[in-house]
Amino acid sequence: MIGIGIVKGLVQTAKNLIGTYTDKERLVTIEYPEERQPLTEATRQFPFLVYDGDDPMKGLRCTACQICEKECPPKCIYIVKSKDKRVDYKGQNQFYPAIYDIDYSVCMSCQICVEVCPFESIKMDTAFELSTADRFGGLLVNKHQLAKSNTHYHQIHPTEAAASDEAMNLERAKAAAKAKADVEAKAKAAAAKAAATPTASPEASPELPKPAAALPKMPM
Amino acid sequence: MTPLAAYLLVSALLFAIGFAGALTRRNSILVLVGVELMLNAANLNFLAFWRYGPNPEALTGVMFVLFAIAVAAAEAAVGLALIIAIYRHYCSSNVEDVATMKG
Amino acid sequence: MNFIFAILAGLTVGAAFAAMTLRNLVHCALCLTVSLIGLALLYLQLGAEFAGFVQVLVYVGAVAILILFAVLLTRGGEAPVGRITNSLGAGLLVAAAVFGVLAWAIIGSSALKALPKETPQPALLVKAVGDKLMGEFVLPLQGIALLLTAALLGAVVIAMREKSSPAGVAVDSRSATRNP
Amino acid sequence: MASLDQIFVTLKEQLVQLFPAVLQPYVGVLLSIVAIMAVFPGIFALTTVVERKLLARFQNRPGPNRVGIPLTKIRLAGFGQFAADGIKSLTKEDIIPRNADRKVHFIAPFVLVVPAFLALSVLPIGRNMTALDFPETGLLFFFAIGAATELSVFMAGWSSRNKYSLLGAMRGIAQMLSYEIPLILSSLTVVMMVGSLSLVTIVERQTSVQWGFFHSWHVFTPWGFAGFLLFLTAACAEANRTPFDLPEAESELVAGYFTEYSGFKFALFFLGEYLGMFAISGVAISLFLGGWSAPFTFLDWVPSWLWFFGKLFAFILFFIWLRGTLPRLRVDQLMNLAWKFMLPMCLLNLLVVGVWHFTAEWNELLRWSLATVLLAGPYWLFSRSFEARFKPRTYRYAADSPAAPVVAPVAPQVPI
Amino acid sequence: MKGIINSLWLIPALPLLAAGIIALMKRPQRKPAAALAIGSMALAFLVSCVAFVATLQPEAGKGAVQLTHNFAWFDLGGSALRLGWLLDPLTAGMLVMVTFVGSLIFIFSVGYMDHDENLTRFFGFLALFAAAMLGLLIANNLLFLFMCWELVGVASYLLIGFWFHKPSAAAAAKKAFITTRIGDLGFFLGIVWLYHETGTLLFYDNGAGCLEQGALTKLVTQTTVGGMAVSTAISLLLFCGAVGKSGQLPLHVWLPDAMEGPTPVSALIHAATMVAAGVFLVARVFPLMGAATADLGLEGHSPHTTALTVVTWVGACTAVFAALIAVAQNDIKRILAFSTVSQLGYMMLGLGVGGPAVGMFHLLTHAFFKALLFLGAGSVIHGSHHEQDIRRMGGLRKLMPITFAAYAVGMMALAGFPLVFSGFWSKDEVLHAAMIWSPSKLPFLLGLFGAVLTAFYMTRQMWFVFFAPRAESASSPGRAAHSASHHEPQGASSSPHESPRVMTLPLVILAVATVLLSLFATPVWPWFHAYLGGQLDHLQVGWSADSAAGLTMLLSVLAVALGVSASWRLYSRGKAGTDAVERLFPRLFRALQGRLYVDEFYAATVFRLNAAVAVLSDWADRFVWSSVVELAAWLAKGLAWLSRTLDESGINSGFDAGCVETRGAGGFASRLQNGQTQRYLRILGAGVVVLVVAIVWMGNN
Repeated sequence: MIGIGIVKGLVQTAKNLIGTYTDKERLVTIEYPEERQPLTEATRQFPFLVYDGDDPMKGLRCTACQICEKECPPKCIYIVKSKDKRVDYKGQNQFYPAIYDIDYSVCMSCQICVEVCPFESIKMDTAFELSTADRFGGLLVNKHQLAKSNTHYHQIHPTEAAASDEAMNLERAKAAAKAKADVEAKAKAAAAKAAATPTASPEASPELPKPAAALPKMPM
Repeated sequence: MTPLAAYLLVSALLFAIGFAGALTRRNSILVLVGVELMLNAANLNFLAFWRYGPNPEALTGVMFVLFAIAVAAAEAAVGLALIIAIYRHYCSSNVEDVATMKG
Repeated sequence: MNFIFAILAGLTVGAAFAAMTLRNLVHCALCLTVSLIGLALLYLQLGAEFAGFVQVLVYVGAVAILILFAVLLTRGGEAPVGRITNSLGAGLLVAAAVFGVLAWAIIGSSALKALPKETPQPALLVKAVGDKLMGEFVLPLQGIALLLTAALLGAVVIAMREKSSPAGVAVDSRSATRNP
Repeated sequence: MASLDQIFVTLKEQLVQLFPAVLQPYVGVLLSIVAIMAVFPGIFALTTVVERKLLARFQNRPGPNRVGIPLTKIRLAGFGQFAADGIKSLTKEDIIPRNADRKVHFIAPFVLVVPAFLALSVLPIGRNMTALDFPETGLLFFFAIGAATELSVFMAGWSSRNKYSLLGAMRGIAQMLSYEIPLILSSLTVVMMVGSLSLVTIVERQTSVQWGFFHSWHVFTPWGFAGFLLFLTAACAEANRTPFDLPEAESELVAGYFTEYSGFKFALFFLGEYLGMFAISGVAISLFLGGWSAPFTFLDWVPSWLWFFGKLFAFILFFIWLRGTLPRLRVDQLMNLAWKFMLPMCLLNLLVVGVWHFTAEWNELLRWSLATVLLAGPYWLFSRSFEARFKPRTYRYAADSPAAPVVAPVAPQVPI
Repeated sequence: MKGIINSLWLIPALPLLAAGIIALMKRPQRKPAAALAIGSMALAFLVSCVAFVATLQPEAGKGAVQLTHNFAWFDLGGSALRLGWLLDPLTAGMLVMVTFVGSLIFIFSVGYMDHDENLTRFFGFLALFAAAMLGLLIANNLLFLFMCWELVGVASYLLIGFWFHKPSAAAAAKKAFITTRIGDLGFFLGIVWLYHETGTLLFYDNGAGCLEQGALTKLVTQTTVGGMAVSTAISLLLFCGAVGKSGQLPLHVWLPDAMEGPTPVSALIHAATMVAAGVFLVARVFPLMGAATADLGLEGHSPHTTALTVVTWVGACTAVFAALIAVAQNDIKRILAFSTVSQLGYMMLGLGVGGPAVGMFHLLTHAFFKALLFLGAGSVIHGSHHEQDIRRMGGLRKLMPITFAAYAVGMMALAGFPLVFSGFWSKDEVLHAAMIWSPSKLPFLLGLFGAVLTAFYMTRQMWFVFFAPRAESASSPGRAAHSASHHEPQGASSSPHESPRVMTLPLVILAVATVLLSLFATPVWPWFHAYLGGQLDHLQVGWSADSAAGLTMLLSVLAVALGVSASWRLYSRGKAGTDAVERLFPRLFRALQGRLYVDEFYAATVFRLNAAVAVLSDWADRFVWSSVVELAAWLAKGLAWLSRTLDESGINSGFDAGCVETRGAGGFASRLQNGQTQRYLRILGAGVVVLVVAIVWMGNN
């Protein structure tokens, strides 16, 4: 019969109406600026650059290899390589970004840059309140704005950051071992030179780091 | 107090305007609009004569107007249906184009 | 000559004139509506409240909308290009002659002059209208009911889309009319 | 308490007395106009906020609760919203589409708002409080004025040169024309019983005392109850309120016929729609719910206008409630409801009123049961056959083709 | 008891209400619909019985009971349109018959239409049909009677075309509707004329009705064209309606075709309702028909007025004509249909020669046994899986014993087997009245011949259906198509079987009633005459008829014996597969089988005429009207040509100009009619101007 369903529906909504006053649990909305939902660890918004140490510009892990720039689907990353080199965390001499810009208004948060970065240098941030009065310039961020410390990274994604650190430590250890081996090899070579036998080559190959093992295990 | 003649003149003017429209416009809908105006002019006449006539209690004029309005509504419905049917057939609502029945 | 009457008459006649002269059909229909509202107000001036409101209800609420629908259904929404009138001179002449003759008859009528200039406002009671409709005018009322039903059915039948009428037929008949 | 009841009437008289005798009638009219133009838009402003808040509550949300007094921390539970909205719409850019018919586009909102005010003016909002009393034709005036709504909708939709607008307008006109018939037919029942078209008379007739303690509102009779429900449904459709909001249908037609309006003209459309809703609610109150009269005789001391506005608010709340509950109908369902269910029921109700009238001297119980059976039986039959039309749509071609397995294309029915 | 008149409206209202409720029901609600229809009919039967009892006690010295209840239907300003109910023996007898037979047919339908998916609709239509017929019976107003009459027509249209998916059924429905409309045109003209002459359409209204002394005297005394009395003319017009409805001679063609409907419908149409309406109409307006002399009473023998003479002759001719055709038909229902036409002819003959009592008694008895026969035929058809051709039946006597017994009773009643069958007495009475009819003896002889034929063809049918050796035709293609079209499961047992009890019970009841009814109008105890005439109080048991009656009885017994024995001899010796009569008179048989080519005759005359008129008007339109203007132009042209030759032969070159002008005038005249509405309107406007000027001018002077 027409009408019964309507009455049932009306009763249901009336329950909602009264329920929201008597039972605050019913209200699904959070009063946002005052109350906030704790962000989950999996939250990802836009990329940022990680630096170690205290000085953002000096500790920047980025080596301006430009892989992220090439891989970025919407092409929102712009990198200019520096002319000079400096020592990175592995102790190797690397370029660093003279300019590193990301246009947040174009970025689609796909996280591909993070996936491809071999240097654990670019990560996803959780900040989402990016509103600005200037919709062209305001969302174009440079490397000073992008640089965030490793501590920040640990705060927002603790598990992932730990894994990242571990991987880097491994790299560093390998680099150190390699350096040590190099030194030893040099010493040996010097000794071999002295002995005049070319036996150094088979020992050099296992020292190359395996790329698969080098990549950090992402927690996601 | 407006004299009866004023109403009658307005009615005549309205009639003439409707008539002129019905005579000269090419679109058949506007011919119908002209006819509606003429009908309404007649209605105004009826009411004016009812109001100023010798026997307003008889309500004859009002009755006539009410019936005329009902008939006009029917006429408009059928007329417009005809126009739409003609438009479907001839792809035109121009009165000149519908002359198949000419002698 | 009363001031309000002059305004209403001007509105009615002016709108009617616009309805018959404007180029865009929708504007014409809207002007017709204004003219009909003006007429309804004139009815109120005459003391026929009931007739006036019925006029608004039927004409503005139904007939005007019907005309607008018909305009849109016949693709009359855009202003037509080219000639909008047809033998303008002759038509205007005849219409003017009709008006002239009517006006002459009205002004020259001796019977009208014999009527009293001032009559009391007759009380138009709705109850009286109802009594008349159900008593003296019951047969016309039923006739009107029949007529309206017939008109309704007729309008539906006429305007119903013809099934499977090939497009060629319409084109043919049209070209046939063009070449007498 | 008669003084409180008549306080506005006396106030007006006092004010009018201050003017010279020549001007007095005009001043009286002007005062009424000012009162109407102040009170109802005020209610409108309040309603916009209340509607948003209540709708939110019906959906387990808190609703707007921020805007209060500017530059302070006072929030007023969000009731400052209407001022903010008003200022926003008044200061917004008034955009007219390039191809639009400028004149018609300009006039359309006024054609909606002015008749809405006129329609409000015939309502008896209290004892001796009617701005425009047509002793013979009040209700007819209301319906005649209502015809302008359709015109305005058409003008707005057509002049915008936007297919959504035109579609919305066509839907709107079709809907209003269809539902005007049940609307008028269901109010005719009251006219038949009272024998007058004047809303004032109709309300006064309902103030007579029945069974010692309550006023004989029409809704407390079988035909009145049925007529009230029919009127309510038709009124919902006439006011384009939610189960029947197809002309606006945000999810399909953007905003229907006023898609191309912005700023002040949009606000006018908004205002007009709400005023129309108030007017039609007011008529429903006057026809069926006893107008300004109290439900029980022992509540007569409450001022009459308070009753009227209380009932009006109840109506507004009910409309909001409906909007928070029911989903929108399909066009074919809408038309089926009007022509195949409401029209027969209205005609039947007219018959029942006739029966009621001619069985005045019967035993009350017999008369009641006769009328109830006459209404409820066909209602039951009609709605049984009618429900089939509201079943989930089956797709003929999908079902016919042997290749495609027949899958019910409709989601399982979720209890509301 | 007399108060029944105020609730007489219940009788048609009950089935009408049932029809209305059934109309709202859905297709699967079969049982409630059937129960509602049958229940309403049974209730109507009860009320009818009460009404019947009310008419049994005439007030002393006043003749038959005649109760009326008149009321104003609606006011037309000054005058009012008045309707009313009438209860007199004629109505009461018919009411009881219709409701009784109708109830039985309804019950039968439950079984017969069991397989049809539209049973609900069927019962709705049946109830409507019955309601219309009952309304017709109780009407005290010719207009109300006419309205119900038309409603009967509508309902019959719906029912005959019930299986509208069959083209033949749809065509038959249309044919029935249109053919009866032709008669109704005359009927309606008669009504209008009657109203014009008397100012009332009420039959009895305390002396002011149109069938009462005052009006009749007025009608009789006035004459119209050819010296015919107005009453005669009106009577003949009214009789037109009866001819159409009762399938009399020129308009009988629809009745056999109406067999396309379901068999219960045929039973209802042929027995109780539709065709009886025509006979009832004649009986109802009998005072008008017989109004020629000052003696307007019902007693004694019928007055010999022109109208009644026409009725007599039409009836007699129809009786023989249809009986002849029936001899050669092979469809079981069609034979019965033609026998109905024939029997209706007898009723008309009876009305014409003997007055209402004679005709109505035959109507009543016929209603019972014809319903019995039709239902029996339905049972046969149902039992033999929708086989209707009698040549493919045979031997059903053993297979369907109850049906056989009932059918035999009906057949003997129809054929007029003596003494215990009602048909014998009623037909005998008709023949008796015809025999003593003074103007001519020919109707009597025709009737007697018809009786022979009736016995002949009924025996033929009985033989073919029940006695003949069973023809093996299970695999005939026609039958397969039939059974497929009626949703019969193909693998069902193909041998005929007895029908279910819901179908045989009505048969038995009707058979018993057929026999019992013979008690009511024997010459020994002519109760029915007395009842109709309102003389129950001095009814005596005893031989009340004159000596001619004995002769008539003897003759009719002889006729029956002749018919039966001839038929039996011919057919029982004949070979299977062919018809005995066909072998004897092949050409005649074929003509009869073709129903004497009346349909073809109509096709050749009426339809042709119609087409010819259409062609003629088309021609006139094309060549006369549209060329009038052209003719003017041609005329002008001819003048021009004349003047040119004159000009050439003469000298006047200035004449040229005149010629051109004349041609121009012709062209102008033809150009006037150019299809441009606005130009016509302009001329109209100019005309208005001239008119107004003229009027004002004349008014001022």
